[in-house]
Amino acid sequence: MQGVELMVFGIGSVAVFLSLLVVVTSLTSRLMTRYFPEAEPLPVMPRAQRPAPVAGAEDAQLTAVIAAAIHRHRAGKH
Amino acid sequence: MQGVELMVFGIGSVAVFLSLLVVVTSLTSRLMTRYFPEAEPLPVMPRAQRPAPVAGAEDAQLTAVIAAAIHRHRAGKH
Amino acid sequence: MQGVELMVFGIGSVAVFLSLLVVVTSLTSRLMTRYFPEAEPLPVMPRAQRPAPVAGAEDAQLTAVIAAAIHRHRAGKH
Amino acid sequence: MDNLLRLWHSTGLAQFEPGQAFMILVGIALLFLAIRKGFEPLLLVPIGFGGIMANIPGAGLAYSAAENAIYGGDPQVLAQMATALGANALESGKALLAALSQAGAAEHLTATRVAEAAGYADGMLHSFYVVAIASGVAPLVIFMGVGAMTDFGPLLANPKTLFLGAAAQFGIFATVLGAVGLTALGVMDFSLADAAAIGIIGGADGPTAIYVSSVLAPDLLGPIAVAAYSYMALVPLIQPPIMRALTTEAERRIVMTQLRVVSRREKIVFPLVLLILVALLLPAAAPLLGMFCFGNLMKECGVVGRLTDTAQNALINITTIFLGLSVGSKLVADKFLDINTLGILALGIVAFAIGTASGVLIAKLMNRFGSTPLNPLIGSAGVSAVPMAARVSNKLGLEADPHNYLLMHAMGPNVAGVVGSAVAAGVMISLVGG
Amino acid sequence: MDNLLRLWHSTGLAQFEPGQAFMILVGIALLFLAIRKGFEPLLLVPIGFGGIMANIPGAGLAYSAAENAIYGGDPQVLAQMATALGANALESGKALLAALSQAGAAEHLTATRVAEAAGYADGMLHSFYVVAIASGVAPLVIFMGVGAMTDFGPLLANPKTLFLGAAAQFGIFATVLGAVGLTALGVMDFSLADAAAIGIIGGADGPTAIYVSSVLAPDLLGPIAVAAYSYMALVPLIQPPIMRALTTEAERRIVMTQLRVVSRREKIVFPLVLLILVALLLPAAAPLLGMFCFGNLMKECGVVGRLTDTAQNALINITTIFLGLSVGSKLVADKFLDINTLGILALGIVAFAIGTASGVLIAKLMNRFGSTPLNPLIGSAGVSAVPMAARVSNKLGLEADPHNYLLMHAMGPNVAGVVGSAVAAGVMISLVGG
Amino acid sequence: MDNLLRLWHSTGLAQFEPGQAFMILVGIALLFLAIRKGFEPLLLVPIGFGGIMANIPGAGLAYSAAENAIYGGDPQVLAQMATALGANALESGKALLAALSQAGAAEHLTATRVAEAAGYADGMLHSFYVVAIASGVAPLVIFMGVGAMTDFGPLLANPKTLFLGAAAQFGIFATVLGAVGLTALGVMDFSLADAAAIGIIGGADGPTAIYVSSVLAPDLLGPIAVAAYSYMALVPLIQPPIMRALTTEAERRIVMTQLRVVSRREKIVFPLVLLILVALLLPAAAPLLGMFCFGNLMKECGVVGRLTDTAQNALINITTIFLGLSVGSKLVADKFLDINTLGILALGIVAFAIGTASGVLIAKLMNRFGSTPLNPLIGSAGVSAVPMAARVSNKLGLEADPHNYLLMHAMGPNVAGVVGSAVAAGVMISLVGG
Ligand code: NA
Ligand code: NA
Ligand code: NA
Repeated sequence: MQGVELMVFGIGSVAVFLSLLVVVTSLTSRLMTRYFPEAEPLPVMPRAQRPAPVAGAEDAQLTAVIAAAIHRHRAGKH
Repeated sequence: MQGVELMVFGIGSVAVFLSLLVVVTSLTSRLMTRYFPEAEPLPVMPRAQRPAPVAGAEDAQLTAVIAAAIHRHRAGKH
Repeated sequence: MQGVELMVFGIGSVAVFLSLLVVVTSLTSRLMTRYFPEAEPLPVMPRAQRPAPVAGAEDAQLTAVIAAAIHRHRAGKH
Repeated sequence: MDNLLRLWHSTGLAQFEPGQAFMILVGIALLFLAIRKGFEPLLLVPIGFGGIMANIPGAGLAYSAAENAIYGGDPQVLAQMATALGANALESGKALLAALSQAGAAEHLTATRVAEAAGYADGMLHSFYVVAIASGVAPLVIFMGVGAMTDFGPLLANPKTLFLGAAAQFGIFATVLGAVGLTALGVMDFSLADAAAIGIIGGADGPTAIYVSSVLAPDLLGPIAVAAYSYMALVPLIQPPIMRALTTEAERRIVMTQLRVVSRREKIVFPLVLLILVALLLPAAAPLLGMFCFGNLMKECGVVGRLTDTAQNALINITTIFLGLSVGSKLVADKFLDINTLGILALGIVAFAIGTASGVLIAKLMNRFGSTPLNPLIGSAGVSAVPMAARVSNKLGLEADPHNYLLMHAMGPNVAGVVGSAVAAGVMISLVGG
Repeated sequence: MDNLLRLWHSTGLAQFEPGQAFMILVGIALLFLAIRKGFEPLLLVPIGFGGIMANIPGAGLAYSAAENAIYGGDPQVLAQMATALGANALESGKALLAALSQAGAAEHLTATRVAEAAGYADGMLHSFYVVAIASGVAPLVIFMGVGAMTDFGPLLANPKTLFLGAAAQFGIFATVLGAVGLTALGVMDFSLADAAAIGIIGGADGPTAIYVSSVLAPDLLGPIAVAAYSYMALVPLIQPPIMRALTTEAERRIVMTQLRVVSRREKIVFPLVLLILVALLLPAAAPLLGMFCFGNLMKECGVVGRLTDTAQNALINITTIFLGLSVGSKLVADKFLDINTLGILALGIVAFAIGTASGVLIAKLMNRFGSTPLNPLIGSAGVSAVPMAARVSNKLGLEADPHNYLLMHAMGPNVAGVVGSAVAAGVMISLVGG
Repeated sequence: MDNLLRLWHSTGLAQFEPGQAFMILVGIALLFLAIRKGFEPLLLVPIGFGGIMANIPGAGLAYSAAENAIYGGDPQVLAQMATALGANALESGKALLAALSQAGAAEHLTATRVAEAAGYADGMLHSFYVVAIASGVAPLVIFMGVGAMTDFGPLLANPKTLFLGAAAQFGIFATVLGAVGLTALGVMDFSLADAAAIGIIGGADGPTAIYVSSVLAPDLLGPIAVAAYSYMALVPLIQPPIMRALTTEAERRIVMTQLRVVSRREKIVFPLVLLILVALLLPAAAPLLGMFCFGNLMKECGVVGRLTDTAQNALINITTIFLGLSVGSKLVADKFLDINTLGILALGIVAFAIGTASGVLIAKLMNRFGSTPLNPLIGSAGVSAVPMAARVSNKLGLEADPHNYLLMHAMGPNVAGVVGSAVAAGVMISLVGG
């Protein structure tokens, strides 16, 4: 296969593929907005997925850091 | 070795192992509470273990973020 | 090569290398402070390098966490 | 025209087989369950997606270079592969694949070199599988991370709950018997090693199941992992009816005495005690329980916070991504779609149910003959599936008495179940794999 | 005295060659551009530093054990290597290196064993290259991370912008033609596979360019990667003149209608739709687009936040470090300093310019014949180079009318350009590599 | 009954050997020191735990597949292994192990295939060792992370402190002489390469010591690493008496002039200057110092914050975990329990003491003949052990004069010591390893 053919088939394939993607995406979007409107809320990742045993420790540490930062902030250093 | 034997020896081994673990754990706990009560505090990981050279930068950034957040928070946007 | 030679050549090489480094470093520092004083500010990494799409979500979450922490902080638990 | 044909033949449409289409639907179903129903999403999203990628026709992502060469079907290459495998040069692709899977190490290497010389390469998912699972490393690293997230406090406060963790492993061994029985009856066709790997589904512990089946039955790894994670996600549906059937209202209302405080030092010493017991009695469980204890010691010792944090986050997350995709590679149609897969799914749920029942029954027994009251509902938590099973115990306790919080009491048997199934895994490997 | 001589011969000064000195300067120049000028520093800092390390004389960091043995020059070892490679024992080092690069897998292995027995080892950067790039894994992992950072919202709100992502890939294929033409004219010497790999520079997408050239033209990987990242950094300089030349003031002022809100579900379904289309039509693009879609699905599904976070941060950062150093290993003087490198740099910028122009021209066409107004400035964003190209579109829009914010509109073609060049990569691999 | 016996024989109790029990105690002792005494816990926790796991009888976690096959003791397999190794089929396990460790690459491969065909596999810790240390990659990645945490400001403000970093390396070379001497006297049995690797303990730099011994003396890696990290932890005990003995009260009170501010640019240029000096003079140090400078440049250049953050955290932590476990694998009884280990421990502390003394003495010399005052206490910081040694200098300074803060002044020689021992490592490898 030589250069010209590669160019023709190449850009052709890209165009065909992305055109199909336009069609399919538009169709999917239309179908979804009509038949599956976003009514039921999706399950959001529960906080529990983060390592539960350390969560307490982290919170405490974060609070301490924040408290210190607020203190410094109020003290007018920044 | 066939199925029945595998079952008998298998569940037997698991039971023996975990029973021993019950015994040893109970013993250890009793020994520790009696002879090594938690008097001396354990060395806690010093903050210095985190990369010291960047700590300052991080703190400053964190403080800035927090200050901004407090500001937004007070501005009543949330 | 035997022990004594290894010691002599070894410590010699280290000394020569580090002495050269002293000379070159001193020279570079002098050249830089004379000819390239720190006038133009260096480009600082733009925030955009962090994944832009999630930045909003992170900010919101951080603000929420901080607001909660402040609340707890004020409530006098710490 | 010739080029258009070539392009067409390289598309998936021209190569699609019904099995692949079906498995892509299975992958989408797993994603749906994970995303919409919240079924163990951390594993089922990568597994489901990996399953879809594995079944893309013509891409060969789940195959080794040698397999891809055989599927490629070039007659010349096939003849060379046949020679390398010591097979008849005229044999079909299917026969060559069989020859390949039974070839010794040396023939396999030669065949791989022939394939590579012909321009074929290992598929992406196959490479992930080799590095993450065939080496055994990914389940072990995940177990280290799980150890670094586990709090043995409730177990140490009440060590007898270890018996519940042992009882719930009965499901594992009963299922082995079932698998052997089905084979004896001619319904399925499982070797003893296969049966052992299938039984571990009843351990309700993903990394343990993957580790054991990577050692004892790599061909069944796909369905075993999918079954293990699916049933773990289904714990809130599978367990309650069994628990209700085996307990009386009065038993479910039993209030347990509050747990004592466990000192930092006891928590530091426990992983070492467990490790030494493993060293003395069950070396075959050393990799799994060793890494688990290592993670736990890092967490409890309090002086390597950097490492604990990484083990709990970056490292376990990276490993989970590649473990999931690697398991997905075993969902490739011509390996997954098999009557045995149905058998594995059926046996797996039986193992779960038996494990749950055994845990509850032994808890009843301990309550009857023990000195302190013990609510039988926490027995079901012994199957592990941390922390879902403990939450189920808690929920049923609250149903019976709105003030009876069992969560902390159920965490004891729950982490005992993790240890128990790792012990069971070691026993299996040492009895069957030796 | 003997020892002093030995020490002296082991220094770099005694072994320096002009090419190495020049390449170290090139490495320093890349670092300067990255640090002072902000040219894609995340990649160019590791590439530049890796390039300097690769050219340290005598260290052989970028060479394999076998290459290091040949450069070592011990006559006995050379003779053994020659035998292993089936070459004449009296041949020069250069001839042996050529024999090594053309040796089959078996001879290569034998030669490597000879080198290792003689005490030579793979250089550090060479090892990184083998693990990160030759295996194909690093660009794929980076693509997964990019997927996990990509928001397809603007594209889904206006799917027609996908046409702009397609149009901008014309630069890729035009450049292939250019490379083939230069070879036909005798100016350069590129095979068709080389030409295809060079063209991908026009895709303005680093990992895609590295992936394709690791498959089709590993020898050209160094200049191709450097060109791709350099020109991506130069987007704000390269694109504006072309955009201004091809559009009228009135066109640049066109205000586009606000984008509709895209629902969470559409965003979840899109990566699956794209993956299935790839499965049906273009299996050769499955690794790249599969990992990209996987990253995006993890982000959008919202139930695997831990994994998304790791894919966006720790994992992509680790991979970027080793990918950069590995690319740097290809900047070793005797592989990089070649007339072909100049050709690659020249063709790369032509590819960029043609891609930009095609995007703008097709956007003009779509504006003329479409029902909704479309500002041609967003066409140039179709080359990808996310998010730089979209910012350029926005900037030129604001120049023409201070109230015309095009950023969100340009993000559609911009991410379409990423998909488009991955599709083009798949087409290339399936047409040329098969 | 038969099964019970089989179970019993598979337990650790039936296979325990005294050496293993002793090494498990050593592992526990290391954990105790790390956790209770705070001895370099980031490394000693993984090393200690790895040491315990390595000595679990029957688990073979620290052995290769071939070693496990020999320890397995099946007569048929032993005979096959003997054939593969070209040894007498009737030889004992011990003789076969010796034959294995001296086998060429080809025989080793054949023996490994025999072992794998008989169902033996590499132990988990052995696999970690191969990937992390034998490849050389883990110490280099850690060195990159250390570079990304190092601030060369104090050194650049007072470059003469580099002489102190050079002086403290005298301990390394004096110890080499000691090791050679002990061998000449017949007390120990170290080759020149062994002696060089042992000397590096005096460099007080863990990754450098591991890197050098993985290149020059892999068999001694266990004791060398344990000695290096233990003595680094003991710096506050080892150094003060030497420092007090060699300095007068007046000298300890010397107040040093405040350090000038070092500009950002000087800090960016320094790693490049160092790298180029390495390129010109000492290519053998290029991997270690190259990665170190790369990490430092990433930190100082300020434009790749993502990568710096990962190099300082996730990446170095992951690597530390596996490096520690891998070092632990070298604590397996039959390799560690050797008279040479005692020699290594003794020589290591001598190296430390000589390095400390040399640093202090050269500092005294520089104070005497230099123009600016220099407190000799900062000389001991030249052994590296960052930042412990600098803190010791500071502490002794404050003891002599409560207002004399030496910390920042001591950081100069301290980081110079890191560079110095990496240079010494390069010299060793180029003189001995060539
Ligand atoms: Na379990
Ligand atoms: Na593109
Ligand atoms: Na040092």
